[in-house]
Amino acid sequence: MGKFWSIFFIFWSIVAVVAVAISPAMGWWFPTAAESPLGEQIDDLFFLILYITTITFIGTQVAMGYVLWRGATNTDDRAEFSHGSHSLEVIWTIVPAFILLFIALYQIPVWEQFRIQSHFPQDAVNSPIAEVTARQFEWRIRYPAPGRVFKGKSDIERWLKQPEPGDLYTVNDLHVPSNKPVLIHLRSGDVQHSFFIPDLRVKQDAVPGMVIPVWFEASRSKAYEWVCAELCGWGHYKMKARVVAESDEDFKNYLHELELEQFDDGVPELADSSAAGEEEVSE
Amino acid sequence: MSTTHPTHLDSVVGDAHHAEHHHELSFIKKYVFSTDHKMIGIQFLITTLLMLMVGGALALGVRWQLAFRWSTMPIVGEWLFSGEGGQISPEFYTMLFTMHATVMIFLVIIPILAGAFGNFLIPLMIGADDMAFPVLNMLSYWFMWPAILCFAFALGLGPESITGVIGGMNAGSAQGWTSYPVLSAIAESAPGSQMAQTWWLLAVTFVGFSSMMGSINYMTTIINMRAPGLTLFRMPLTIWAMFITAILQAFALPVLTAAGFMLVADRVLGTCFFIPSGVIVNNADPTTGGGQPLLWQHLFWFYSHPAVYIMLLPAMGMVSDMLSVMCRKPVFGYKPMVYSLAAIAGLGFIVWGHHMFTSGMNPALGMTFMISTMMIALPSAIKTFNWIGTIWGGKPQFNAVFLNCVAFVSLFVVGGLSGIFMAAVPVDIYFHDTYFIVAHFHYVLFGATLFGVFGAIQFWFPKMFGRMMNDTLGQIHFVLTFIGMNCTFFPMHMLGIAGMPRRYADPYLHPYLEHLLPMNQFMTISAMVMGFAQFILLFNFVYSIFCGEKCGRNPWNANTLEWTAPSPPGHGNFDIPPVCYRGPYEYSSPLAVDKDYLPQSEYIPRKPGEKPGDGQH
Amino acid sequence: MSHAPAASHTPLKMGIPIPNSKLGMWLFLGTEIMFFTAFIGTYIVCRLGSPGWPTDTAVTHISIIAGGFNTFVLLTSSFFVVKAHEAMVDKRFQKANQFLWGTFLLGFVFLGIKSYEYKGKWDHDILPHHIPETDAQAVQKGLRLLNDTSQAELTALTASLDDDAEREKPPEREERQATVQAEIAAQPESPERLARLNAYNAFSSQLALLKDAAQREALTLHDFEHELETMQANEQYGSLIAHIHAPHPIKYGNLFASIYFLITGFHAIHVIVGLTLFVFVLKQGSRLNSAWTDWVENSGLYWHFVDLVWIFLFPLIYII
Amino acid sequence: MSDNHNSHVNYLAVFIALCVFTGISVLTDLVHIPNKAVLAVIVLAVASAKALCVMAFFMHLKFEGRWKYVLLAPTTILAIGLPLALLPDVGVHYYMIDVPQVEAGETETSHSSPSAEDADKHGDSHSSEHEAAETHH
Ligand code: HEA
Ligand code: HEA
Ligand code: CUA
Ligand SMILES: [Cu+2]
Repeated sequence: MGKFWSIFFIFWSIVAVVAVAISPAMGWWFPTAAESPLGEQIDDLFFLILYITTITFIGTQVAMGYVLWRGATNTDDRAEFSHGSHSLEVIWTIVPAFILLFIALYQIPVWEQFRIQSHFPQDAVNSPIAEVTARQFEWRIRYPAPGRVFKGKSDIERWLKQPEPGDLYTVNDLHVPSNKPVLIHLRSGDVQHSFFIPDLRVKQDAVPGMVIPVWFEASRSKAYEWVCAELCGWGHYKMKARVVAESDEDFKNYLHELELEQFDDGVPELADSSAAGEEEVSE
Repeated sequence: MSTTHPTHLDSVVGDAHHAEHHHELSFIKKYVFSTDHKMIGIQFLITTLLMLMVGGALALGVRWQLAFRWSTMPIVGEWLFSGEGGQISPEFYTMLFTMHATVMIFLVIIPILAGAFGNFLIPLMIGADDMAFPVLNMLSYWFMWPAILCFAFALGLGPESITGVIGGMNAGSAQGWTSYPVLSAIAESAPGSQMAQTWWLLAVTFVGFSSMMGSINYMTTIINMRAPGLTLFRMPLTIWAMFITAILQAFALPVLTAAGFMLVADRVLGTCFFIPSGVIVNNADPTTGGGQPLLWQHLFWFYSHPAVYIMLLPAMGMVSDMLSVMCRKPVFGYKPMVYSLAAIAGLGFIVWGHHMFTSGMNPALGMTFMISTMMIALPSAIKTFNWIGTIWGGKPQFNAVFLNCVAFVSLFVVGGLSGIFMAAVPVDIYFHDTYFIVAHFHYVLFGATLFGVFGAIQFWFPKMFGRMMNDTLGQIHFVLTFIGMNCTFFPMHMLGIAGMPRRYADPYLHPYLEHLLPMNQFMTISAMVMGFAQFILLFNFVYSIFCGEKCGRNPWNANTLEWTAPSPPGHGNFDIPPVCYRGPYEYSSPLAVDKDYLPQSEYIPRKPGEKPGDGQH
Repeated sequence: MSHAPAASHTPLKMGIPIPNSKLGMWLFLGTEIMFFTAFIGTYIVCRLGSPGWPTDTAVTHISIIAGGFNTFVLLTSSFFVVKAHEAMVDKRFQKANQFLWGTFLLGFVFLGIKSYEYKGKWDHDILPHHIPETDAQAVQKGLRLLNDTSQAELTALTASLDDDAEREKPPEREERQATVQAEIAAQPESPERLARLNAYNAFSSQLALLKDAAQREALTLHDFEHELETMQANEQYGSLIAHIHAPHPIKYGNLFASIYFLITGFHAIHVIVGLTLFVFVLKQGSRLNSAWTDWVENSGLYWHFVDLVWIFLFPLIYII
Repeated sequence: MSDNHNSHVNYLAVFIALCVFTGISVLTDLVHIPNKAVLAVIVLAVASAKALCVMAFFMHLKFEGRWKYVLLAPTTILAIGLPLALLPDVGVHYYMIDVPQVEAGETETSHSSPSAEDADKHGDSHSSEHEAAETHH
């Protein structure tokens, strides 16, 4: 029986490794390879850790299988009488310590880029694309009026505190220019939500009472799926939205169309204050 | 003074009446409001096993929806949702996983480890006649019941007029077991945020009181009531683990209790600790306040991260003991094992922020938490390698106890290694709140802890009831559970990598997740197999209480003190007060001549000319 | 590790040389420290994170004198406990009994002063969820107060009607008002009641104007104060609303009140628990004997801890 | 047990010391120290001294064995560590926070009683003077 069980335990770990190995081919893997520079770094880090942990996993399981097998075939009278080994303890403390310390230090730059504000791409910081407010169960988007130029940090803060005439509003459909870092300001109108775009590997909780800047860069022009990743009530699963990354030109056109739509029927004096106001005569 | 222990007593069965004579206790005193730690331990064990069924049934509800979304649940569906035509509702789904986790964590894992095994084993293994505070001990069990009642109310059971939960189970508590405000603080935010959430918080407070009383009792008992000669470094690892767990509880739990009071106050007294101002939830009036939701997350995880180790350390200790007995070999590296337990506990206090990497916490703080989280893998590594070292060169008996222990180690490694991915902050940006997390914690909680518990039940059952559990049934239960568990939870890693968020009633609404439906169906079927397997455990347990093979004092030929007491021990535990002469793991010692073990209480007179100290560690 | 036979070396009792009960109490106090750490830590960080925290005692109605005196009361009671324990050890049980009574009574003095302070807060409506934090909220609250007064007056007027049937209040306010009007007008024999009704009518029409202005957002807090002053000076109905003060917005007032009541409330609960522990000893009266020494010591430890918490609460809440 | 030592303690002296400390705390309030930080340091130092007195003498810790360090050291570390760890997130704000009452105070004339204003570093002095003038017209 002992031999059977040794093989049983070895077998399960082989199945596990095989399952992971075939997963990409079976479609049980990342939805796509990361489509943002930061995401690529995250993926690299993921694979690095995957290799390290796979080796550790195989190592421990093989060791386990081996000692089990030896135990099952042990014909000695008695088990070995040993209370341990000091040098082994030292080895298996120091080796993992180095590996872990390495992983810990190696990842710091990626985290810095993603979250430390002084490492954010400054262009994106100076001209935020939009303010995104999560609500049960939708994402409300507010773009600054087309042509609105932010004069420094305090101007941005003013814009965040007070809606301005000329701001453009939509729901569940965020358009951003592709191939350059963009920054949104994330807030929540009611409970906690989380801004998650799987293909871009970005995720940031929207916390009531806080305005959190999030930057990302889409390296392809396409519509990305955008979901909510923090439990926000019964409709949590259906906060379905999309982020459309498109060329600069398309983005401009999009904003323009949005503007037309929004100021189409009335309140001309509001539209006046926006730079592109005069074009409305075409209607 | 009786020094050598009468091992021939092994053949004497059921000599418990020795102590029973002077205490003819009434039925109520003996089986219900008992102050005897063994009875309390068994009460805890049976209660938690029942709760395991409840938690498992809720889990199967979760799995049902994920595999066969919005379709009528078998058996219970018609009855639960007569209104919706038997169909599950999203509110109900959120309630399901919330209560599943709550029941599993607060009513199963924590009380089964500390309450059941802690209670039963501590006095026996340290050679004491009972706990330091038996009445407190009894109260700690009976505080579970108000908690269970409140959880039932939180689930939406119970008459509306009493509970105030309008809407039955669709209005059951549904904030996730983490209960993040503002969702959990403002009644308008979800159906489950109304009265049910207040009951939930109350229940957690009751569980907290129960654990608190237990932990103070355990600490006092272990510090002050050890048998003569049982120095700290002669204590079995189970006792060390229980001790350190109790310390974790004592320091971490009050913070959760305090935070729970604050949240209750926010809900019913109009305070605003966690509620910022100007929030308009579901068309309610804007809030007035100035509090911060992140504060709850910090306070909650300050408890709940140590709590995950509270849910693991005792199992680690028990597995170390069981492996040593089953392999007939001393634990490899006893002291490193003790120090790593302590290190896990110590580090466990400074890593809580790893649950908040994407929460909008200060990134510098996040970095600190990342480094400490990485470091906590170290003591775990030491333990893992020492377990393997313990098996190495042993003569293992491949019975159900041993298999469960090996599964513990094997699966703990998987769960631990997936923790490393999430400890890396950038990777956690992607993995946070996806099924990768769900995979991680089911591997550590189910794969490690529960397998440890299954082993421990099988191992100490003879001491509890004087009869052995059936080993064949045990092995069948083991295989089914092991396969079912891996088939259910291993694919969750892939779901996580595919970006499937957790707590989703219907993930397939999103095109990028549609193709994962078949895999989820496979997992659900595996979960059912695993659930079915638990009936074998149940049957084995009940059957063996009445019809198991009778056993003597020391059926496993083990060293620790509890095996010198009668099976089951009478009131006051030991007929011969034990004295301890050595550490607990002297298996296959050359000093033991006619047997391969050397009980802690067995005195070996020194042969002339022998150096002092040989063998009597 | 001990190598020799038990007879010579093995100690009979392992562990530390204090009784279980005392060890348990100390461990319990360790958990209590963490409990209050969560509260006090919350207070400190919220305070630091909220610029403009209310500190002015005129706004918060915190009385340093009351707090200082309470500190003194608790210190004295702690001193009495320790003397009581000393007396217990010396087997002077009567003495111990007296000291314990001292402690017990001082505990009540503490609670008395505390409730006096609470009352002060209550009277000024410094309660969580009651405090306006912006001008607009202050106006809203002022209007609410006026409205409440108007309602109460209407109810009183209804009650003053002697006809039982009329006293049953119709559901709608307007209807009720109409009934009362008609009823009183039909009773010219009681002129003071008629005057009261007229006053009420004048008041409620003025109030309606104010509400209307607030609805149009044309009522600043300053205007409101002014209006209130004028109304209070009105001889017809001024006395009705004389007791109303214009509410002031207090930035972070709600968080302040939340924390104040939570922390001091839980401290007070601990005081009550401590007093309960003493009741068991005091019940012994002249039967007090050395069996109770441990009890006195342990409940004393608990009491000192309660004192200790207050020692930190006093500067944190009252002074800083 | 340690009781034999206790009889040497002059509890009255300790008590008087504690009262004096309390007096100092109250005094610091009366003399109006303008700098809040200095005030906080002083009164907290006094409080810690008082706490030490109570623990050492009233709670007899001075006479207990080494276990007191084993118990109290970790407790103290955790008790200080928890607020410290909360500080970077709740005590200071790395991201902009959205606090209507403060914003309202900045745009409208905040009306709190004048003496509250000096404690309120963020209220701007212009508006408070302006408003004080208005209320007294
Ligand atoms: C028993 C319970 C238990 C245990 C023991 C652990 C152990 C660990 N956990 Fe886990 N965790 C949970 C229960 C547990 N966890 C739960 C319930 C949640 C989710 C809560 C929720 O959100 O609902 C969670 C969530 C969670 C998160 C948050 C994820 C998120 O929400 O974004 C993180 C992030 O760092 C994490 C990390 C770790 C780490 C690093 C360990 C380490 O302690 C693991 C260490 C062990 C090993 C690493 C394996 C053995 C070591 C070797 C074989 C040596 C060699 C290894 C290397 C060189 C790499 N856990
Ligand atoms: C100790 C803890 C523990 C244990 C043992 C389990 C056990 C199981 N868990 Fe759970 N789980 C958690 C702790 C645990 N879980 C936590 C903390 C969460 C997070 C919740 C949150 O997000 O807030 C979670 C969440 C969670 C989810 C994610 C839900 C979501 O995010 O949407 C899922 C999904 O599959 C799941 C499944 C299961 C399954 C199939 C089991 C199985 O292993 C259960 C098998 C056992 C049985 C089945 C018991 C035997 C039952 C019987 C013998 C009776 C049978 C009765 C009938 C058939 C009616 N769990
Ligand atoms: Cu929004 Cu989940
Ligand atoms: Cu954790």
